[in-house]
Amino acid sequence: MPRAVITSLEEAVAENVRDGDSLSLEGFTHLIPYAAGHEIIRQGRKDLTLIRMTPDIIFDQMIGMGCARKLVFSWGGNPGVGSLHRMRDAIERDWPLPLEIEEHSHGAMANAYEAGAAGLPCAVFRGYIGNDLPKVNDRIRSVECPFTGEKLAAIPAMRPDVAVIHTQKADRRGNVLLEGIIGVQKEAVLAASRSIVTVEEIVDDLGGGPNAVILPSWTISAIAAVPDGAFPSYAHGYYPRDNSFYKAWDPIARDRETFRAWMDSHVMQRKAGEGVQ
Amino acid sequence: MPRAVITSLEEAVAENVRDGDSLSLEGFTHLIPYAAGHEIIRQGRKDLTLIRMTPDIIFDQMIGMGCARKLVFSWGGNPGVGSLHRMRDAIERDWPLPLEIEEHSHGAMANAYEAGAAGLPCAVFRGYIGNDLPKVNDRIRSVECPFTGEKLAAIPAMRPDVAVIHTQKADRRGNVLLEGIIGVQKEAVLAASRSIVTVEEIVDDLGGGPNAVILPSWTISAIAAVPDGAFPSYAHGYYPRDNSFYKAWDPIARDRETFRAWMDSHVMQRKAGEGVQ
Amino acid sequence: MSDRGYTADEMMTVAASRALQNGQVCFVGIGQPSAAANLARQTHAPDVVLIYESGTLETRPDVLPLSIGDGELAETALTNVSVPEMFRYWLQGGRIDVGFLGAAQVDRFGNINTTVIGGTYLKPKTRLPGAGGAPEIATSARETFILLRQSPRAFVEKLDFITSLGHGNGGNSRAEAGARTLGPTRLISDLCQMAPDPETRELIVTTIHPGVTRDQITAATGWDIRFADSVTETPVPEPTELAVLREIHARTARAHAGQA
Amino acid sequence: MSDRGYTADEMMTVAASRALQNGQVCFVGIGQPSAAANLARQTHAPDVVLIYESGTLETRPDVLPLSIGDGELAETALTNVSVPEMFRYWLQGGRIDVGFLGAAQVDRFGNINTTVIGGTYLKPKTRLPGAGGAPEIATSARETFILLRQSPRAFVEKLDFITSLGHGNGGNSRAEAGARTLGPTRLISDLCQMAPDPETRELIVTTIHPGVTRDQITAATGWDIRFADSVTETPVPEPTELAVLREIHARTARAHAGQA
Repeated sequence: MPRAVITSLEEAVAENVRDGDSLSLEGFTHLIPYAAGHEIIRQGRKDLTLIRMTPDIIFDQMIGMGCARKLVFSWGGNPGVGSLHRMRDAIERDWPLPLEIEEHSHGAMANAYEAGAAGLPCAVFRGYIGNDLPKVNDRIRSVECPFTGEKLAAIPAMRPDVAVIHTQKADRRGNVLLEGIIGVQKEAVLAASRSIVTVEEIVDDLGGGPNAVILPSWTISAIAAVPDGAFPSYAHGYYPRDNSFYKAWDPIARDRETFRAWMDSHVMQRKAGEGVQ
Repeated sequence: MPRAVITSLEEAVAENVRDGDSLSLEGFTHLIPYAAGHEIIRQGRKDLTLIRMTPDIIFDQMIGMGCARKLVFSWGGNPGVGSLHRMRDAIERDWPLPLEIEEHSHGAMANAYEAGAAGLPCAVFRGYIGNDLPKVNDRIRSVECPFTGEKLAAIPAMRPDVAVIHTQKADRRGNVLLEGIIGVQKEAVLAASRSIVTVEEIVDDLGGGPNAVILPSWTISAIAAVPDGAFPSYAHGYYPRDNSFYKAWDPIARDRETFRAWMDSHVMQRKAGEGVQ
Repeated sequence: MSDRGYTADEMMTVAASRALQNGQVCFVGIGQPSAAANLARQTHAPDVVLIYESGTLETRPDVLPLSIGDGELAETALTNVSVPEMFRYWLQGGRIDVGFLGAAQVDRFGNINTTVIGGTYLKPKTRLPGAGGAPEIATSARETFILLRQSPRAFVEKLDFITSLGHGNGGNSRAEAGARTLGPTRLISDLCQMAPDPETRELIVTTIHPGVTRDQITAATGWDIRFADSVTETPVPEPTELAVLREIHARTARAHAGQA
Repeated sequence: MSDRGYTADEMMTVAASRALQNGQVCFVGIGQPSAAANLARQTHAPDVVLIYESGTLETRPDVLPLSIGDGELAETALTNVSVPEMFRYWLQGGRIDVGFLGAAQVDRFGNINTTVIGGTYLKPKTRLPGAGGAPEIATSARETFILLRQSPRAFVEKLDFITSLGHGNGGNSRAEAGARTLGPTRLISDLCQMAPDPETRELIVTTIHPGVTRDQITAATGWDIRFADSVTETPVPEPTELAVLREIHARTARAHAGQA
């Protein structure tokens, strides 16, 4: 297995993200790969299937900038604040483009990533009991336990073309450490055909304990050092979540013009990794 | 959920292990709960279904002392040394009692514990392809992926009555830390109805990192401090594996009389936690 | 704040807090469930175990999280596990005693909608955030408590979409759908508390918050709400409960303001 | 030791070591596979990644493990994962390039028995340790190498039990059984190396170790063994390879003796 290439964020995105890809950006509140998402917007990627359990501002921005054809998700909101206005505008009014959705529960998506990492064709779990989601999503099916006869939910394993995550550290060989709230990032990388990891810093020694959450170099395509690459989400041990940014996003995203102007000055006219602050 | 009771090894076994129970003792080379196994022998438990991926000397001893009715396993040998003579004597010549076996692969048992911890009725995985194990074990069945049509192996989830493990530390509230080779111990405890954890020591602060392998107090029935409780296997950070013991066991176990004499002097005439050295 | 010395929201949070018993393992959401669970932990239930779906096990936050994965939750947790492990071993594994659920809409059987309102599913009038962890919390936690401010728009005769199963169509229909747990055993609003009728499983009013009238409750409910034979008054918040709750909110406001 | 300056076991270990390429991810068993893989790592393949089924990822042991979960493996590993994760994410997940397999018996198609010999399954003449990780290594690793000392008792016409699938009944039968990987691409014994015929998938001799005759190989094989059209001599072990291998064994002996 080839080891990760340590490179720049521009190159990592240019080499690994293609128009039409299915693309998973994960991070459960913590370590959301904002800088990488912005670079994907800047490079003008189109027709993407965006996959994320909790699409938040980064997906609101990618959808609003016209990168997405389809969204796979399980909870789409601005946590503690309200709606994602760009996501809603796309679903409710096709702006800037129509957005197909594939909607799940968290339990289902977590299981689907796990099954993807485990090389299985589908995830089997106890879920989707008595609700309407299977009526609107034909990728929710069932299998019968051959011992008890219980009907269990089944959905296809998540196998994105590309997974993008942000973590605290990589070492110079390209091994990556995650700690704190680890979400489904390890599974997303293992489930994907290609992967990009942005990190706060590249160090000589990762310093994790004997059972630290580590992705070996040979499971990753490209690594780029991008300090503050998760801002306005947070990186445990580096910087806190900027809750005020999440609150400030609401009025920016409500209006198409305000949104486009903000993206132009804070993302499009900046360089990779420069941040939006 | 009730929290763990911190008690003596005698009481922990007396309260939680009953004749006829299915009983999982796990530990993959590392942290094998020898002292607890010896106490179960001393308390004269009978008719047990013993479950362990790698039955080694501790199960050889329990089988040879007549505790077991059935063995569920995936690799039964003395690692790097040879056969388990007491296990073979029971299977091949019904001594001291006939021993029913349910045989799996490691992959299957690991998945079955995982499914047990996950509350599922069965484990689904890609395994048992083209071999004879399904012909001799009717608990190996299959399900069809409802998306690809692939035939996947299924076996019942492991749900032992009792799980017994040994770890490095518990804190005074009864939370337990494991590190180093962690095997399937966490899954075994979560899959079981009751559980006993012996530990090298009880400390004020477990000292694990943010993602340490920890079993919360309310997932465990009883905890007992048993220093050297994994001897002759090892406890990462405490003492190494006594490879010479494993080699010395071979001639002891070859002969029924020698075996019984050794067990009498090293186990039966000693007290809980006193060790066999 | 009313002239009673506490707000309707405070009454609601305190009632929810009291419903948690010491030692229970509770799956918490952000917002009011988080306030209620942490109030319980800091008053009558010091050993209540709080779990957030981001993977934080047995967490003791000093300030309430704005999101489900705030750093405060990870730093005060006994340990953190992956999200797949959280949903497989801890929720589906049957280790949760109580799950808190919020909603945009609830019906008389405690079924919940957090998906879409109006229009069609594909072209809704209002697109809500969606399911999150709720569908599996609703069926895997031993029981659930629903927390929701009462209004005819929220307490509806018929849901636009069933995101999470409550008591289905009532009677035995929840179990027939395959659920093995109790479902909603309690609904706590800003006006009253409800519990399912033992036979029909319809939510009926069991306690009314001080100062609230039956007419107010009826007017705020989109279905023909029923009252239990022996409705009591919800005990008023104790001064200690209010003091602790307000201190939690004050600490939270200071902490979040500091992150500007 | 023969008068060639190395033993047949050393030739076998060196040949297995050379079969590993730098950068490959290798699932290692105890005994000779461990010696071969660590010899490769300390000679031509410094970046070979060694994984043991106990959960140790990318381990660099100084001494060979007596068991699959020795402390040395955990202490020198990049990290340790649980056994369920090892079998799900790393083996079944398709991350293993090469799996080493030992055996009690092998047949002409590289199928393996490590379960029972003689008698019946329930009352065998000899009860072997059983499957361990082999059945899933055999079908999930991209390819497997079989290491086994050659004798008519081990290289048999018909297995008493198929524990791990090789090329089935030959031809396309492995794929038809549902396996998606290459299976045994190489068998390394103390006498020779074999590889499957591209069409029939029967194992045929491709290189013969120095000093070994075709008759010796035929006599040590329980089936009518075939030789490739262009059989070559296995290159002799280099002095460096022998020096490194012997140093590994010496270190191992010292370390294990020290634990008495």
